[in-house]
Amino acid sequence: MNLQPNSDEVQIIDAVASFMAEQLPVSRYRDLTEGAAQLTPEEWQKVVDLGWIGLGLEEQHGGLGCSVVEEILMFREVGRQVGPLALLGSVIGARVAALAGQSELRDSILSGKERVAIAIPAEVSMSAASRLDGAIQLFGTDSACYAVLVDQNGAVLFETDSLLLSKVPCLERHLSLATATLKQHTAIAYVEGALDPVAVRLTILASAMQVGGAEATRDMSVAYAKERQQFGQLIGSFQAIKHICADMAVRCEEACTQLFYSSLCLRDRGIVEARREIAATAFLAARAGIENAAANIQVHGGIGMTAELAAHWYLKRAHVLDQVIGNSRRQLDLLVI
Amino acid sequence: MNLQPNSDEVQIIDAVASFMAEQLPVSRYRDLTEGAAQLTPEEWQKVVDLGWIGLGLEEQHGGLGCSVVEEILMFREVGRQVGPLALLGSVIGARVAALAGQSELRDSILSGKERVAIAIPAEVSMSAASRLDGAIQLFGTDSACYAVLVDQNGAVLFETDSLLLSKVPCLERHLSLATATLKQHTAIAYVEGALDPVAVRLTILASAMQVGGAEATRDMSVAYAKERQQFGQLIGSFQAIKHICADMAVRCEEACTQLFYSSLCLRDRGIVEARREIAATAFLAARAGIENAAANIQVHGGIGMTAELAAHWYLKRAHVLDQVIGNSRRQLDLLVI
Amino acid sequence: MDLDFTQTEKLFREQVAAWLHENVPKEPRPYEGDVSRAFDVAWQRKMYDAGWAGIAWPSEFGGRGLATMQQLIWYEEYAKAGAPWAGNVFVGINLAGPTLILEANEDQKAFHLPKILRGEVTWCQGFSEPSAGSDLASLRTRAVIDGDHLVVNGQKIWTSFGSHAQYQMLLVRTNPDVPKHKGISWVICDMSTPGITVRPIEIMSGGHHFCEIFYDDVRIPLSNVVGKINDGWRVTMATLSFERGTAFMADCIELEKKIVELTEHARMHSSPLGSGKAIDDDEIRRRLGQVRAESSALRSIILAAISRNESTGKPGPESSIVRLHFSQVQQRVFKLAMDILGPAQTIMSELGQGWSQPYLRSYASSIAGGTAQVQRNIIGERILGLPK
Amino acid sequence: MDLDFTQTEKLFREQVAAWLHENVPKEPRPYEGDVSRAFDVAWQRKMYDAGWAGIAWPSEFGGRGLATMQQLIWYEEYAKAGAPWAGNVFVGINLAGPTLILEANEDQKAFHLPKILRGEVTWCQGFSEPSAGSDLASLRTRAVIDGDHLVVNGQKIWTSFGSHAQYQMLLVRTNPDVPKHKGISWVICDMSTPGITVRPIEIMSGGHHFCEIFYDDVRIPLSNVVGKINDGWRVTMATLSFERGTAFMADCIELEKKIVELTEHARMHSSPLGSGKAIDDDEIRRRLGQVRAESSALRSIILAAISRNESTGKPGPESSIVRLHFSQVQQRVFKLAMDILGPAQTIMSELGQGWSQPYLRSYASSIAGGTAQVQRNIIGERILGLPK
Repeated sequence: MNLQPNSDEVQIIDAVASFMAEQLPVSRYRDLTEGAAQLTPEEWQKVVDLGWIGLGLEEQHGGLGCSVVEEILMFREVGRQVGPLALLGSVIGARVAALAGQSELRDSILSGKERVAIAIPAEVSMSAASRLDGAIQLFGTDSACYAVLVDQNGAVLFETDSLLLSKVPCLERHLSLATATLKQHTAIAYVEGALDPVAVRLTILASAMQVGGAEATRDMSVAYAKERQQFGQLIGSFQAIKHICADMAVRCEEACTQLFYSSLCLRDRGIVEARREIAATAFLAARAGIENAAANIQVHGGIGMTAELAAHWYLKRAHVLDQVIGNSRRQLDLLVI
Repeated sequence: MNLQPNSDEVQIIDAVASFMAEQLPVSRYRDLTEGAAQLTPEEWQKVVDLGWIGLGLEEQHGGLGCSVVEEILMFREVGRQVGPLALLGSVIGARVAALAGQSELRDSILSGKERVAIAIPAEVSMSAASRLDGAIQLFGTDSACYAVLVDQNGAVLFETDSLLLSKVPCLERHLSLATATLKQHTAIAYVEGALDPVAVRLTILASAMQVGGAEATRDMSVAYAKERQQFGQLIGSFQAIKHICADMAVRCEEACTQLFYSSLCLRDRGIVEARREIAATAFLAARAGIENAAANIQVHGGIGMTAELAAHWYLKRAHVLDQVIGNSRRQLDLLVI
Repeated sequence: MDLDFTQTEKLFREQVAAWLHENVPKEPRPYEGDVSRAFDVAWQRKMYDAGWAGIAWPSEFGGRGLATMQQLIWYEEYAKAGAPWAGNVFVGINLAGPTLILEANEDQKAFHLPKILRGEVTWCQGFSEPSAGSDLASLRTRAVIDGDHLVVNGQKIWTSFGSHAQYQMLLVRTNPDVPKHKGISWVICDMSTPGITVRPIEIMSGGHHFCEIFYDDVRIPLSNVVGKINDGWRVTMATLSFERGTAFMADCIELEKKIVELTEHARMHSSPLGSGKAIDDDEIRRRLGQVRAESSALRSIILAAISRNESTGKPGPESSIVRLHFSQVQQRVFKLAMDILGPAQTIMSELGQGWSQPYLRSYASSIAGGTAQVQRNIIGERILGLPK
Repeated sequence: MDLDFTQTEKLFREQVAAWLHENVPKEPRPYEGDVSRAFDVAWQRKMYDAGWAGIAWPSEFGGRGLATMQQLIWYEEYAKAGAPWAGNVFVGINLAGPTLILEANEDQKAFHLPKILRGEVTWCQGFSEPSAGSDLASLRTRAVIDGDHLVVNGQKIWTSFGSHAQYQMLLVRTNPDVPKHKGISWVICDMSTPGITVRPIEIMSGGHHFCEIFYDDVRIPLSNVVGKINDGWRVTMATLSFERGTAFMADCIELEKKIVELTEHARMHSSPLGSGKAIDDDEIRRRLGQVRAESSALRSIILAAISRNESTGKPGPESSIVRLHFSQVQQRVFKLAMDILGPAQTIMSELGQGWSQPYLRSYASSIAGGTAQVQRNIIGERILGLPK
């Protein structure tokens, strides 16, 4: 029993972390004009070339054959830099295509040719089925012709080009967002919930991004508290700031260790035993993501509320991720029933 | 428009405060052995002699004819010393007897001859009616032959000597508590909710006690923070302690000003306009009562959790008062619907 | 204690309500930019012409010379009528004007006060600096006396509407060799003076009304110093004590309206946390009730503060309680709104509209004008008397 | 990372579970007093005789000499089997014993360790003082060398089971003229020595296991000093690092059981906040889910801390995270229980039983062993590296 990453795992962490820090750091958002896309085609190609889309997919499906454990370690580092949501859409999309036997589409996604938007029901009544009805919201439609919609009942992959998309501004300015209404829309690929729990995978990967974000904002606050002076002292010496940072650290420890534990459960003990653990992860990770992002803004004071500092991207992303998994607080019911 | 007590009101405040501080200070509980009653007959007589039971009752009913405003000012000071709950029972009991035309019983209560226990439903299903059914809890049965039960539907006064009372230990060790089951038990006096809102009166008076408690614990914490040294400094200079005290002060200000405002509403604008304001008071006062009591224990550290310091009596009383009014959080619905 | 208004006050309320009912602009206030300034000054001029500007200002400067209670009534009715936020004229009317009335000399008052009241000029605040933050008195913008002028060099930040203002209340360090509170002066700065550069700052909720201002050998006549030279900290304390004041009542009523609107929204829309309408969710409904209770208390707290001020004659440190409470309730309301919106929370609403943009905006309320941490220090030290 | 246990560990777990299943006392542990001590030492002796005492202690002193992982497995199975709290023997087994193993001389070890393990003696802690509180190192209890003895005068407080212990780990100031951390010694105090007075303190939840202890010219042989004289602070740090440790896993599993029990209660009883069962209330149900999630995380945090300790060899400041988290979750669970109980919350439950008494008891968990404020200081300074 060991909850410390081993050397192989550390290697993945380091590789993803250094690529993200060098190529896709959160600071890049500052220089993007309003309405610019999250990623250029060149940036996307770099991500694709690293093989991240297929990292956790079985080799027989064209993936690298790693497990969910490696996948959460990757997404945690991606989340630390508010990395591309398109990666999450494509990772889940490729999995749905693979499981539904759509190998051509799967390969297009793995090769980066097709990107996959993430769709969520705009009202809670909708549910995944082979024919879809209802209002949806889609994240990342600017360069995607496919979208994936996931819930407890299953996961569907469908084409978006026949849809009437209404673009709306997203909380994250560089993330394209559209609403659409589906009427008996045919799914290209449909995976029932019981076959492979795509919902669980989406939940834990999004949670990993939340954990990365929570850790990044903790680190930003701590670094600032060690350099910013007020009233002739480093602000980190004031308990009002120190204790905010301590609480951020506790939320990280809570969410991160539970993320590790639940991913190991999923890998080694199966979905039945892992389901509750992942529900706990989802709640704690979203709480850490949102509350640490908020605390980080407060620690930075005035500069924290500007668009110039990266702090707000973490807050916005934390809200988006929470909706991507259909609201982490709904998972609390799974822990009681 | 003025939310500062005028000189007549200050006189009431001072009179009650000084009697309580001299005759019935919270410190007296320390010396009472387990199982001792909250009040001796002599102490009760002193309270009766001051005319407090009839303070807010109309003169035609044998009261002093003051309004609910004077009554909340009195109960705030009583609450500041965790004063006798029997006073609340008798004030409400006298009102029910008066409104139901039971003038003899009313006079016995006003004269202190009969004390009135406060009954609450042990399960929420019960409701006030002229014949009572269901399980109840009674506070202060040790010297009372009557009990009053109040809810939205009305208020009833009934005899307790024919009941099979099961004594149970109360959170407040010196407060007698019993459970009983009523079977078509006949009320001696029944006042419908619409006639005179006894429930509203009970709610605001209990809230006044909560406010007094919240202010007392704030003051205890502030005083301790100014005298206790740790790490070579007064603990009040640590932000961790200072900010707890500041939050206590905010909760007091919130609850107390709303208590004043809502009592003025009830006096001058009537029940319809006051109802929502009193619901807000109930919630805020209970929150201040419970959270300040808890914070006060934390500020005092080890000594705060002993039975020797008065801190715990405030916490216990805050819980009891919250149940006496049927749970302040239920009042939140009144603010939405 | 009483909630009664005098006959005069009641009459005043009726007049205010009637006038506002007729005259409140029908079109929404533009959120920012030149158009918003034009809108704000036009509306100010309209109020001035009808005799509603400067209700508590002395009549010799064009005010009405009435009591705080009337001003409170004005703000209550103002918010109830849905009248627009003061925006560009706020600093002149609520901070600069009152400070000048108390501290300026006759020439300064005669020149500036009427212009402010008529909406001819707008003012901005030049207090905060990047390195000072909550520790306002540690400001570093230097002013050196050169003949009958001050020569100013330095930088200010968080200046609302700085791009559009004609004048600024500017704090400068005129003596660096004494303790920090003793070498500060409060000066009137004409924003068109050469050497001033204004750079708008974008904030996380969108919008650019905050600015950074750079001073490069900016020459300000010594006659623009308000109070004495190096006595600026005392003047500043007066300015800060006016911040919001009775105007808080308008914010409070605004917030109550938002809560009612949110409650209606919850009544009409599905719960993002389960089945049924949002309002049927026990947790959501109670949180709506809680913010409702807290906003009621906010009103009571403001009324109590005004009652206290009436007897003592000036605002006390209790304003920190109002400020802290307001920021907490406001942030809770908008956080609740995000939870009620569910998926739609990811859509950015227009500036000043809807819920998600104001939600982001609400993060400023525990930072701007002194962080929540600083407010708690003030409450602890100045109200409760705890050691520094 | 993995959750696997080795074959040896699995076998060990089976043996532990089987033995506990057969041997855990059927009768409940008496909450306090002589009867509780008798119960605790009998149960300790039973474990000792079966070879389960001192799983990670060196075999030369009667332990099993096994790894931390086995000790963790023991505590997991111990809690699952509903085995009783260690009570009177806790300090000896979990604090005094491990400290002596690390720091004591051979004579001290040979004399004390077997007695502790066999349950022949119980120990108590003499660290805290009334005026020291969270600032442990400022302790004032004086010890002066007189021949081959120390003569102790002073007072200790918050000594659990002080009335029933034979020995005490006692911190005394042996040099008042040096900085506070450098003049402290860690000594073994025989509680039957003349001059010692023990006064039980009643706490708010009832129960008297905390004591005040007064020392009036108490003579302790110099041979009872553990480590060197004036080197007690270093020894103390070792002692404190053992506090709880793997035993936290038992507390964690206990807490999980309470949450399950509370959930069942909520399923069976009416909601005190509305109609229907308590569990059907959206807010109550989510709060149950929340504490469930948090207690799961508590287990994960403990496992991660143990993994870290295994590689570094000793507990780090991360134990402050475990401690702070545990106290928060525990207090939330019991506060939720009070809310679910509704009217019945006003009935005081028996010592250690039900909900209201443990609710009151839970207030101690953010105070005892370092307040939540001190834990946050440690996390901020020693884990995050923030300035003092």
